[in-house]
Amino acid sequence: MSEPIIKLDQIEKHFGNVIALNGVSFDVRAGECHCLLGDNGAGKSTFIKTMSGVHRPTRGTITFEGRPMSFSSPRAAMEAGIATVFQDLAMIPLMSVARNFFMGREPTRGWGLTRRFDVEKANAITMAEMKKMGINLRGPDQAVGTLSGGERQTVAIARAVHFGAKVLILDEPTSALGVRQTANVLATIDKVRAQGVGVVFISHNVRHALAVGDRFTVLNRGKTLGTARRGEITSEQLQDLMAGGQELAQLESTLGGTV
Amino acid sequence: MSEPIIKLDQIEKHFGNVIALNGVSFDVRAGECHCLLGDNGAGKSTFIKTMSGVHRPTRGTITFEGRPMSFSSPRAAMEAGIATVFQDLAMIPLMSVARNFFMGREPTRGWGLTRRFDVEKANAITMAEMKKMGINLRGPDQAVGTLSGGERQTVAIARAVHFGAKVLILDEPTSALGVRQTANVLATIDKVRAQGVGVVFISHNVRHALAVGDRFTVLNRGKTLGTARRGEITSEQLQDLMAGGQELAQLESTLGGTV
Amino acid sequence: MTNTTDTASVDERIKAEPLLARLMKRPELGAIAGLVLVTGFFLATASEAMFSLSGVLNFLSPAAQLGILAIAASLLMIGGEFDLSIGSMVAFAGMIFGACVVNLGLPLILSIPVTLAFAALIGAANGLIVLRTGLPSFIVTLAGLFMLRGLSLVGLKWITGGSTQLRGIREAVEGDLLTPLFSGDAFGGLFAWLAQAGLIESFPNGTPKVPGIPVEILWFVGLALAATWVLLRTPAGNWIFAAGGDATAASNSGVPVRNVKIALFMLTAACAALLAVMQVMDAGSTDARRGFQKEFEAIIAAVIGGCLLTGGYGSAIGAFFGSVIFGMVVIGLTYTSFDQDWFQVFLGGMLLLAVIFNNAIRKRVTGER
Amino acid sequence: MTNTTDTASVDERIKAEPLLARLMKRPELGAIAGLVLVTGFFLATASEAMFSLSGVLNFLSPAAQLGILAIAASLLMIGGEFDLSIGSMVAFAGMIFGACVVNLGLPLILSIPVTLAFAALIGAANGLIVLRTGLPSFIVTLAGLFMLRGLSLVGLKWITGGSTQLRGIREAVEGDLLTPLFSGDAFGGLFAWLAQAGLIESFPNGTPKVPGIPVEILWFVGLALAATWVLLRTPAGNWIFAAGGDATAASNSGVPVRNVKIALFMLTAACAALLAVMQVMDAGSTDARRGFQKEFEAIIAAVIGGCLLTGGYGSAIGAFFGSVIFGMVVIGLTYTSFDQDWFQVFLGGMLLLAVIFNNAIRKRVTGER
Amino acid sequence: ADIIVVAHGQANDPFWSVVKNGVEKAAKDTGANVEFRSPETFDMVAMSQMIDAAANQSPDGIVVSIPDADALGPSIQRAVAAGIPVISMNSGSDVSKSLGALLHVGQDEESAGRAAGEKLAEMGGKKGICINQEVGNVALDLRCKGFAAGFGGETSVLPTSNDPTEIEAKVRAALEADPGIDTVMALGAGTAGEPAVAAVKSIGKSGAIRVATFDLSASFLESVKAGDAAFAIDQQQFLQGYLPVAFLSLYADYGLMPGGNVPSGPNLITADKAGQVVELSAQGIR
Ligand SMILES: Nc1ncnc2c1ncn2[C@@H]1O[C@H](COP(=O)(O)OP(=O)(O)OP(=O)(O)O)[C@@H](O)[C@H]1O
Ligand SMILES: Nc1ncnc2c1ncn2[C@@H]1O[C@H](COP(=O)(O)OP(=O)(O)OP(=O)(O)O)[C@@H](O)[C@H]1O
Ligand SMILES: [Mg+2]
Ligand SMILES: [Mg+2]
Repeated sequence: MSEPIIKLDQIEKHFGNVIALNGVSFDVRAGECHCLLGDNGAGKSTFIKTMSGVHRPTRGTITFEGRPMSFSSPRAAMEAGIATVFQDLAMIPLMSVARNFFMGREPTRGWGLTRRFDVEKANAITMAEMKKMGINLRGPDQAVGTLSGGERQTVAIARAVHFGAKVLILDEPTSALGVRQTANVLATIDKVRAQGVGVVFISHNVRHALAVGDRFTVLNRGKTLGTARRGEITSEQLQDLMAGGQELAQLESTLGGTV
Repeated sequence: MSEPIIKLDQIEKHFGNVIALNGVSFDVRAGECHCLLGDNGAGKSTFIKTMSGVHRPTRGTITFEGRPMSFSSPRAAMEAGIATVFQDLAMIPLMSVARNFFMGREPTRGWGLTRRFDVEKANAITMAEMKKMGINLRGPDQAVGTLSGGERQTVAIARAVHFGAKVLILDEPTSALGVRQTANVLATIDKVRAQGVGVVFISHNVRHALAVGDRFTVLNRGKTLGTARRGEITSEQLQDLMAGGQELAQLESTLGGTV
Repeated sequence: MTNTTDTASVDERIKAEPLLARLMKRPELGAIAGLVLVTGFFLATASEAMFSLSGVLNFLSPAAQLGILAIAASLLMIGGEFDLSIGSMVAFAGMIFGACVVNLGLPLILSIPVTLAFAALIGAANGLIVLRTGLPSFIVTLAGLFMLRGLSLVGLKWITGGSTQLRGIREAVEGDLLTPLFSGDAFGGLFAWLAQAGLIESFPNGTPKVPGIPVEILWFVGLALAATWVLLRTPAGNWIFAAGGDATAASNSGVPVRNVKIALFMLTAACAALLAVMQVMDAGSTDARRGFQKEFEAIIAAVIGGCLLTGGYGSAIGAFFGSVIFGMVVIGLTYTSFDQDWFQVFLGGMLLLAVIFNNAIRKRVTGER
Repeated sequence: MTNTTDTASVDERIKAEPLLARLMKRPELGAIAGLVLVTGFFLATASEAMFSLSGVLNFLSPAAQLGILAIAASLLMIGGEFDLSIGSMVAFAGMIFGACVVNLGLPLILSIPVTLAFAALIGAANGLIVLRTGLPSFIVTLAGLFMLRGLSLVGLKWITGGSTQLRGIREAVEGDLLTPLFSGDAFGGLFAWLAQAGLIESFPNGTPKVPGIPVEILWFVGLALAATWVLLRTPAGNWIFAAGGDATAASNSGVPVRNVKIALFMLTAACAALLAVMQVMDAGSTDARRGFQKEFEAIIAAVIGGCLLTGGYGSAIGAFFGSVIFGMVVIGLTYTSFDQDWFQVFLGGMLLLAVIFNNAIRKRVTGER
Repeated sequence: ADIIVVAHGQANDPFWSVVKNGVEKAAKDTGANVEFRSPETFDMVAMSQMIDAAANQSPDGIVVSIPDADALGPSIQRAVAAGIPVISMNSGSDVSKSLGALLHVGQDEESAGRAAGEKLAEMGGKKGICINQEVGNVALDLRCKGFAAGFGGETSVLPTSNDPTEIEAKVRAALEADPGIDTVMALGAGTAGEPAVAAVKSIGKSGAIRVATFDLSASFLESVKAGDAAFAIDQQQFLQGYLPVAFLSLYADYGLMPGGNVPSGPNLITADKAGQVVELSAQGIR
């Protein structure tokens, strides 16, 4: 198999006296979708934040395209080709959808003093990308703060996909999405993977993970429980691992395998 | 069947020139779980916000326990016995978990001038309720802003369940939850329903809805598409309705019925 | 429910945390490092008269007066609002109070409640306008700043028949039973005894150099304790934090945000009036410039003490220490031999140092980055 | 992908919205209603000299001087920070500039860049301290307020050998090629011609009553246009909004938040220095109290113009209108027959009315609740 | 006649409120229509704009104070050029003529300071402080400068805010830090003079430390009477408000104008004179 685009080794992250990550190793290869799974509070979001330059790891090394790398800011990670959908979406509520979409990477027109933000282009692209995901926006200048939860999440995903170059990180991207939008996002992951992008996908939904994942890494209480390839593991085994290896039998019986 | 606890009739809600709800009727009876389903942006959150006193409807009537009612504030709705988990959770990031848990309904001790916030009791209850939901908090004084997404959502749910008196409204409560926590929340819904509480449950996950729902109302673009009872409708029909009645066949074929 | 093993008591994901770190994390105690720094500085540079009993009371007294405003302002700031009109309110309430005792000849038991009530009413009006219109409190109370200042001038001229100073208050309140509560020094007997016993300095004639503790210091300490109790140990305190942290979320969770905010505006105005009463009784007169820019200093003290301008975070004890730091720096330079032209440079520098020091120490101790 | 029917073009969930409502929703135009109100008020009450050509220029000139600060302050506020040191910076930069032209005898082509660079440097230092320590900019620039004011005093005394006023600047810059760009009136020839043709009023001796348009008004308008262009039509503008709206989210999305904020601090300080240059050249002198409380007025003007103190929202055009409203109210009273004693009451009342009116009109027109 | 007064002090400053009372009295006595204007803070730029605004209304006369001739000069000259008679008052006696003003009513700050300093030195002062509640205000700086020159002995400036509580604490601090100080010069009676007297009293040195102030306030005069303070310097600012308005109104009606400047002070008020001034001061006339 190909070399990993990004590889993280024995990452630790402490917040004051809280140990959020206690030695996690992980890598993504071009053209694969690597799922990161685990219980609430396992440290998934913290981990991908160190991957995308938000946190600096307390200990551990990051290798990007074979070279050791320490991203000084999310912008640096982005310029290296890592696009991320954060769990909190990283949107500015008071700004319009189009301005949020292109925040930090505005398309421009003209040269020198007349170089300007190409608003028409930004608006057109935003509307088109949103429609691809199954959301018909009323207009590109609606404030993000007045969007519904799912609409907002879709903006964040469409933005990351639009700019995603080498690695696309999605932290629970489908949590607030409707049926149709979820299907679109999963299809999109499938598509960008085929184009050679490495995808990191975090989800609590075993079915979503199994639908698109090539490898599955499970975190538990800040540590890796292990990595499995597609086909090596069943849905039930994965579910047990995600719940921290605890018994779900009792619940499953009352609710009839619905989870 | 019993009389509805709360009944909303032909609710309309406009934001400036945006029509978010265009005539929605809905009711909840004691001891039932009524699911509210629909595409992103259909107006579900806006609707339950009018139910819990956050928005005032532009048009339409609300009847609570047989009497016409217009809640002047969320506090008024709460005092009438409506507890809500909002999609944005309504938490204060800088405040501790226990303080958020009891925000607005603090337990007190002592009388007169020595009447005070019973911090020990608040802490103990918070830890216990969180553990019931499957989250072991490090401590009750951790700031909510530093919790993981799922931990935070669990606080909001545990709080609403703890105070839920007659109606419990849950706006996509399981979106950020892990496998185990989701199972706990569904089991909790089952339990409070058995105690005679009316539950309004919003979800994009057809399986979760079918697992606990007694009735299913589907919203689309600000209007009701119709209400069905449990057993009257199949999972596939419901899924089609939720996606706004659009064809999912194409997607389903590529992704193998994963949604 | 599921039977999770109880790992909460011994969580492997928590490092042991020393007591010092736990203490420094509290917003209440963040400002102590700055206080220590400033005290150390003056111990090293100032004439020793500064830290004699009378010297300490001398800088604590303006600090206390500022602190009475700053504590109220800090509660309001935690609740997410500003009140820029408190400085003008000092002048305005002073005028009302003066008119009550001098012109109407009312006893203190009536004059003081009338003054406080008047102020609270104006505070409530500020709050109502802010909540009704949804305008930022900055601009609404700024209008109050101008209007109350102007009304004090007009009112004083009207009352006195042309002067901007109203006098004769000391004579009017002399002998009133309540006077010792609001002016002069407390524990006079104790201090006289101590002086006789030679435990504190006294003048050649045997009266103690320090006749007692100025009452404003007692009010200041009392207010700080009460405000801290309310903030940390009552439901109202929880509501204040919530209202300031995120008004929408708080209101959605059932906090009566409007009432909380209006009550805070009333409290702030009433504290300004309380200060006015004390100042006027102490000085025996009031004029249209009293309290000039005090709103600003109160906010400074609250911010030094760790309040966030964005609301939802801070403490009354912080404002207490902030006031003491500010008072000490303002008065302290006079005790040193530095050229007084440098006063403002020094003031700015010391404030910045104190706050940076607070911050650095807290980060170092708690391991935040 | 799915084939959704294209309903975006005719969405049944959108009501038709009149042009007026669309316009009033823009933060740029929110302050117009207040301007109309204030203008109407003065048309009704003030001497008609106020709205003669010379009267209008007379109140526009202070408004322009304030506006140069307010526009920069509004950008900084949108970017989520404050600068309380700009008022003191006016005095400090004035001193630097005065020393350059009078004491060092430098020509304007050197003095002005030196002054601006000095100011920008201090601005950058402010920004760096804020970002490094994570302290609120309020407290950091407050320290700057005191320190720069104090340094101006010390510096002026040192330069002049004991006075707090530096004089002789008009003589020093007379004849410099750049002088007309920063002081005096523009379009003098045009106005002389208009006066001769009898189109505008002139003095008995034939010179026009209005010798031209004060250059600060041109700078003010130019700056407002440039700032609006930057905010609305460049990537940098988008970054400013993002940095102020939520610094973490912006930084996570790839906005270089630190650089944006430091640039804004530098811009604000440089604008203060620009104002200082113009004031000093106009007045021919500078003293240690120049620009006193201007930081405060600049923030007021920006807030009247619709900027939020919490950052992320506002406009430069709003600050433009805010400055005009503020300038008009302050000077306007001179043209009415109200007693000066009532000035502050009037000022506060007018500001409040203007802002409430803005707000009410916007809500009414856009149908917000 | 329409007359506009533009002054650099604020209406709520006790000193300037007396000037304003003088203006109002003159308006009443002469029947002139007078308006009093001043900027919000000591701000020369704003003041020059107010003079322009006044000139725009083409009144029958303008009264100005001139604390900074460079900054205000052009505006005054513009008004004079427009044919408006101008009288200066309070400050600016040296430049008044050259800017085209008809005459000046007032006291020279520096020489008043010198007079006070000389008097205090004569009373036995050796080491003094000058309390400046508005450092950078040129008029106040000049008073301290004059005081230093006249006093001869060792002097220093104590900068303060204009909050009486803070001034009291600072004066007390200064006196405790340096017991050698025997003279306190305050630049305003209500703001600084009264707290200085209180500070001296609180350290038990009433009488031993001489306190003097510029301008008057009733409470300070009572201290003078009681012997707790040395004297107050009265520049009779009521006249600075009254006379220019009266002159201009006569000038407008009959073309009458005195031939030279009118010195309104300084006038030292010591214990023997204090009694009779107290009442007038309480009414805002002195
Ligand atoms: N800034 C912080 N300070 C202290 N603790 C933190 C901080 N950020 C995260 N944590 C803690 O670290 C742990 C891991 O959090 P993280 O957000 O990575 O979990 P997660 O795996 O993404 O969970 P979820 O599935 O619920 O989103 C949590 O227990 C959380 O409380
Ligand atoms: N304050 C507002 N101003 C303008 N439009 C709004 C406002 N709030 C909501 N909307 C619009 O109303 C519609 C309904 O929003 P709502 O949040 O109720 O959707 P929802 O059904 O909860 O969607 P989701 O499943 O994504 O949470 C959305 O299209 C949204 O853009
Ligand atoms: Mg997470
Ligand atoms: Mg929703």
